[in-house]
Amino acid sequence: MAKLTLVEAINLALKQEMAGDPRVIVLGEDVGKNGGVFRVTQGLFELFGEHRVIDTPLSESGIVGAAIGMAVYGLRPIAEIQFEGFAYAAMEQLVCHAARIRTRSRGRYECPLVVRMPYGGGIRAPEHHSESNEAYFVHTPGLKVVVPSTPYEAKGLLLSAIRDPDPVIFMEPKRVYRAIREEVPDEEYVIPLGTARVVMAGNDVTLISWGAMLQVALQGARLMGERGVSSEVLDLRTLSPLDMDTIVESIKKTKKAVIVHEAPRSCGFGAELVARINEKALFFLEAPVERVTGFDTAMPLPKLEKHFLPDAPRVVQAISRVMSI
Amino acid sequence: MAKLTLVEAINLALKQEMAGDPRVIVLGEDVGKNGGVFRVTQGLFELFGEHRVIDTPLSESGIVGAAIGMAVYGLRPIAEIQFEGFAYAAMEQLVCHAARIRTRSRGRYECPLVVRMPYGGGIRAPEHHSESNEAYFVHTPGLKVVVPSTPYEAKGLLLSAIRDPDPVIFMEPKRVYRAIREEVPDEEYVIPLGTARVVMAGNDVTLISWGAMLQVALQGARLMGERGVSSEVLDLRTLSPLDMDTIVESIKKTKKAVIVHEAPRSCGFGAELVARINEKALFFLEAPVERVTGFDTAMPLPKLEKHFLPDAPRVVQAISRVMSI
Amino acid sequence: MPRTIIKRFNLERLQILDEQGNCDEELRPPLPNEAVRQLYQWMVAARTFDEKAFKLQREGRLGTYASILGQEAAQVASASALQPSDWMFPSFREPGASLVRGLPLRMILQYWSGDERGSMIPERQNDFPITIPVATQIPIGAGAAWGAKLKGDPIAVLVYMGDGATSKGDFHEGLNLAGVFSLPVVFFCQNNQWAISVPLSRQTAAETLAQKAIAYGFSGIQVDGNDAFAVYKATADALEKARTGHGPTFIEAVTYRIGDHTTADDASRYRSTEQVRQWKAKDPIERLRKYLERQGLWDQAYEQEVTEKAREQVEAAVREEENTPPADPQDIFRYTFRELPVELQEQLAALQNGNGRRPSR
Amino acid sequence: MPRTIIKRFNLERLQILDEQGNCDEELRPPLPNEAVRQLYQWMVAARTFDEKAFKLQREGRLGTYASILGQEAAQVASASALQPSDWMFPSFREPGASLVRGLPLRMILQYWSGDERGSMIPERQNDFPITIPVATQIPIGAGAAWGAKLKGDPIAVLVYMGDGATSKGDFHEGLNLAGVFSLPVVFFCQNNQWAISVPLSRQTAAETLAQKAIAYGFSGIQVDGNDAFAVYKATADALEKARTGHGPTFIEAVTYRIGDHTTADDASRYRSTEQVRQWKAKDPIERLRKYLERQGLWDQAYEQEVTEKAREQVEAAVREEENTPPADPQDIFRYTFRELPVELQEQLAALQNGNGRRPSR
Ligand SMILES: Cc1ncc(C[n+]2csc(CCOP(=O)(O)OP(=O)(O)O)c2C)c(N)n1
Ligand SMILES: Cc1ncc(C[n+]2csc(CCOP(=O)(O)OP(=O)(O)O)c2C)c(N)n1
Ligand SMILES: [Mg+2]
Ligand SMILES: [Mg+2]
Repeated sequence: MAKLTLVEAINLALKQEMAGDPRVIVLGEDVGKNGGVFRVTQGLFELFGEHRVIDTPLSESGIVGAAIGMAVYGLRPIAEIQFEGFAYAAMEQLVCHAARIRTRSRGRYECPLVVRMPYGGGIRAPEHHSESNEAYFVHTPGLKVVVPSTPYEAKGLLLSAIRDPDPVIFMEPKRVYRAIREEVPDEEYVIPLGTARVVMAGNDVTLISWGAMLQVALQGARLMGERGVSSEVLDLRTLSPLDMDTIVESIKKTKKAVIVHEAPRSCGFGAELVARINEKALFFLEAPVERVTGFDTAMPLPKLEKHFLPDAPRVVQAISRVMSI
Repeated sequence: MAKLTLVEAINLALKQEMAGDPRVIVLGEDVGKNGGVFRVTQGLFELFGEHRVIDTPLSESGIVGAAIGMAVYGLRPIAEIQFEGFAYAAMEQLVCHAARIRTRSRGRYECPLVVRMPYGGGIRAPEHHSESNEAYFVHTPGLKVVVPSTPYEAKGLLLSAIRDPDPVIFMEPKRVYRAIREEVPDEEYVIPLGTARVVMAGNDVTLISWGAMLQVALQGARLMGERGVSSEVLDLRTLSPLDMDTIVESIKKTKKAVIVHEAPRSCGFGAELVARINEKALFFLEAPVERVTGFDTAMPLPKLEKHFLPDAPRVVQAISRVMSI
Repeated sequence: MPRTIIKRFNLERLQILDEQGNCDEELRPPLPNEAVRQLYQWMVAARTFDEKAFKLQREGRLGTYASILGQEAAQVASASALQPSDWMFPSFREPGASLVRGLPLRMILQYWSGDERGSMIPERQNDFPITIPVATQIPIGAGAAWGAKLKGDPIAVLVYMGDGATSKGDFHEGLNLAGVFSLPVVFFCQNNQWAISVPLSRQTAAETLAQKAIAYGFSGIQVDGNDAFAVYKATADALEKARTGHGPTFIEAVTYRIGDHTTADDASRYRSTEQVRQWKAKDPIERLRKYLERQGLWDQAYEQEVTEKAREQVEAAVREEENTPPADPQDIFRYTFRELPVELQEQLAALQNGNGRRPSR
Repeated sequence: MPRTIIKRFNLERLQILDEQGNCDEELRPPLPNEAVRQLYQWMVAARTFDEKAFKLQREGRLGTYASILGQEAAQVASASALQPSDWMFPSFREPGASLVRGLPLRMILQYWSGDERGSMIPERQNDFPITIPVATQIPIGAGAAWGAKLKGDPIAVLVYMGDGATSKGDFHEGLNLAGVFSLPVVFFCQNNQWAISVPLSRQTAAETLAQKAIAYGFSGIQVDGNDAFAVYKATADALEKARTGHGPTFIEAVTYRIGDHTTADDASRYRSTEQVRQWKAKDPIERLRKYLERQGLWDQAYEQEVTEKAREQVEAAVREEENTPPADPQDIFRYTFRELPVELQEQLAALQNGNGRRPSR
């Protein structure tokens, strides 16, 4: 079993699924010859040819719209948006068609589409290359939203996403692309959508995060561990559908929760989590749920981004606050 | 003082502001000769001519993009998106430019832009004519989001929005367009953005709503009033910036809250409200905050929309739940 | 080569049956008489349906409806060039095309009465449901054509749109993709001169819409949209070109929206009755009728029979629609995903416990 | 009129200074010698800056940077046709244009080092900051031109874009609006043959980009983008046309991206060195140098002086940038709105209490 980066794990998943299912097509800007600007699709062009690994014009709405047409026609397209900050132009296609064609046609048509997009900050990228907009997608009924946190997770979740009969927004934590190596089985395995995982078991506080912020949550948990605070760290994996049971179970045990995400705070997914915790576990809470998030400002350029992004010290502060009550 | 509908009140505000400020321009599809599909801009074309009341091509991204250019150049454009469900195509311009040009240029440029859009269901309109997407805009740092609930409110808030130096999404509850008449002063008056109002004072439960749902909240409040439950009904007016003080103050008194909005539930603005209440008033709550919302499904066509939209009975149920604890 | 002309483009317009019903036999598509009569019958049926739908709306028996009065030839003749295996992507103003494709008229009424079941296209029929957001069906149609090309299916895709749609980004991105990948798709634009109250002159500074194809490197042609033969020929040729791997075509069918934009609109606010009068004189049905008459293919008895059959078909559809039991509110949830996630099951439960009369969480 | 040609279009290409530096004096814009020398000096300065920026990035002293090597004529000559009162909307690859406009080079380095202050365009300068989302500056530039037209300001707007940008919806919507409202704007497309790894042939099926203007009803022209005179003349004419109320123009400047897409790219993965070699032979600076030499306006001493001046200017900019004190983290909040709302004040407070080391609420 090889130790792979997240980029390599996704690449492996794509290769295996394309080899196994001729309906799977990859399309997007620079995904072919160039193998993707992050090399996620490296080698696919050589393996499967230009008809299944398609370099497209610079056309986000067109890419997603055409991919919807392919999906409706019976293929299983995987469209890449080069950076999540360029997905805005595809919103109309995603909301009006990908998310709706099944319900509009009362089941006559379905849209088994995956839209991959690297998201998030921390890699000193230019403007609009560091956004984290999962909340727009979660607020769009009919879309599933998946955010893997590690290489192993990425492969298993991507296979589920590709095989899912409904449109899936697959957000890849580019900050983790090469930051972690972990054992990834060659064999196929799927991680079902809608199941969260407990990454670290604990009793005093529940840390909830996903994607790149999982590492930040874990760092915070370890630091507090040294101070004798036992954190239970959850990786949500999929934001929609959401595995609320795992969250509630943990909170019933710890009575406290801290949510960590890098998106802006207001109407971020953290807000929905607090709302559901309020609905399902309010009277177990011994402290207000804390949100450690990006600010309600534009994502700064590299020189200032570290001040915007949640980090371990901020997580530690938040844990201290919920504990000190 | 005349009794006006919401359509007439907005029309009056537009006329007065255009008469007073030559920089104000109205543009959009069918806003000129036709006076808007809801007649909101009726008469402006005749009064101010085709250079200030501009019928545009069918081009949402172009309309908003061009309006941003006008605003940057020193005009005060008011762009109309014919229905909120057609704003998706303008998201990229709104997020990447309207909301960012001030911060990107470190204050060199600003974008005094108003984007008007009728929103919401309940008028038996075709698909995509009944959406309620305020959460996308609230989650976009750099945008202000205003949702008037009555004719009087609409005029005062629109004048503030037009005079505001930053981009404002002005969402008009089309269901209320002609449903209510109320006295609207001829004189200019402004309602500052970021101030909520108490529509009905009460002690037992706080009802929080905005736009078209205010009427539904009030109906629920009256029904519960007959059962001796005293509701305090808040009209938020602006979702961003948000007047949290008024909300917290009320909840500290009533200890219970019910939020009513017609947008889908997950990551709707109700979630953000619950999250902030959790942060600022958790230990005053005697019951979980209730969300009475649309479902996490596509907005149905007219035949089924009544099942989707919050109504007084659902508000009554929610109040009963928070009271019975 | 200092200042040199490096490219020349010619733009063609096709008309076969003129306003007086005179036919250019050279160009006339080789349709057997029965096929020509069939075109006529479909056009009459389309108009009959349209008039009925309009009436129903006025009587409060139907929701907002978008009339096709005057556009029957553009819709019927184009759709009649399709094979059942071809795919069709309508905008929202193509009941005439849907009728030709065999969509039960009941469903069109159902859709405009605000019932999604009207978009549940029968399995045998390769048509997309009505698309309300203007132009968004265009990249999707291109994508379906792409799917066919990748699968090696020898079919073509026909995508309808209006003149207003040509101003939208998705028109551009869809046509551009079709050009780059030489997709088997035909873009059929019904230029009815208006986008609600916005006239063509406010939609583009180009003298024709057909010339927009030049931007995408494939051919565009303008046809008299009220000339059933010209519409048929241009569409049939383009579809065959697509099926045989020769790429996309853009067709501008010049026609006119005789009625209001929809039943919610009042066109007298923004356009002259004079313009409407002029276009009424170019009526597509009357034009084909004259032709049939000259060919000895039309007489009063035949007219009687055709209108009668159309009326019955439409009345039957109205009865069917009005006797359809109401939709189950559960449908709001049933088709959101193939399988209902837990959170939606909870919301559905709330709905079912007395239509949301119980816990909304 | 059965099947008739209703419109003909001709597309022109302009070249004045050929690859060997031969000049068509007929067409040469009437620039005084000093102005021609100025063009040369700017182009040298642009390249000097570009090479330095590239080096800085490799030394880890600058973030991702997008080189303009080979595109100096397209950028410098076009921008030099602007009046200070005109407005300019760059994409993200126009340091050459910004240099001509007088933007302190320090700010360009600042921007690419990840500091927003590099986009704080000086008050006197009517330029928009760099736009990263491709093509989105196009409708905004059209809107600024619209503003000028409505205010009666006799100015023009110059909007830059790349070949990849022509595939995006905003290109279409922006140009269409400019056509419909006859806006005083010039769209200048640097067709450098590549969009990262996507070649022009994958961007469009059209043989030229200039012909896309036909779709919008205004004129488009192709120019040799490595020919400073052709670029200058086409742009100056188009800007004057715009200022005098005769509407928009689309210019395709055919050039080549000699370097990688950015310092984060490796072009050898997707294109042949042969192609690069061919284009290097068309170098725009060398071409103008030959011309100057023939005119007796260039010699080694002059070259020395020009390169020296450029080097000093660039080095000074680097020093300035590297001596600029770091930005205040408060800036993240300061410019979100003119006035900071309460909720942002709270978040700022959290940031200030030790950079988010305190309550994040
Ligand atoms: C994206 C979008 N914007 C606005 C509308 C509202 N609207 C519905 S139809 C229409 C005009 C469409 O004109 P055209 O494309 O010419 O089609 P026609 O109505 O003439 O058949 C408009 C503006 C819409 N449906 N979608
Ligand atoms: C909307 C959008 N999609 C994708 C990108 C990523 N990207 C940056 S530059 C580029 C290629 C642009 O090509 P072109 O317009 O020809 O400009 P050039 O880089 O050649 O100057 C791409 C795809 C982006 N910045 N914006
Ligand atoms: Mg039309
Ligand atoms: Mg390029």
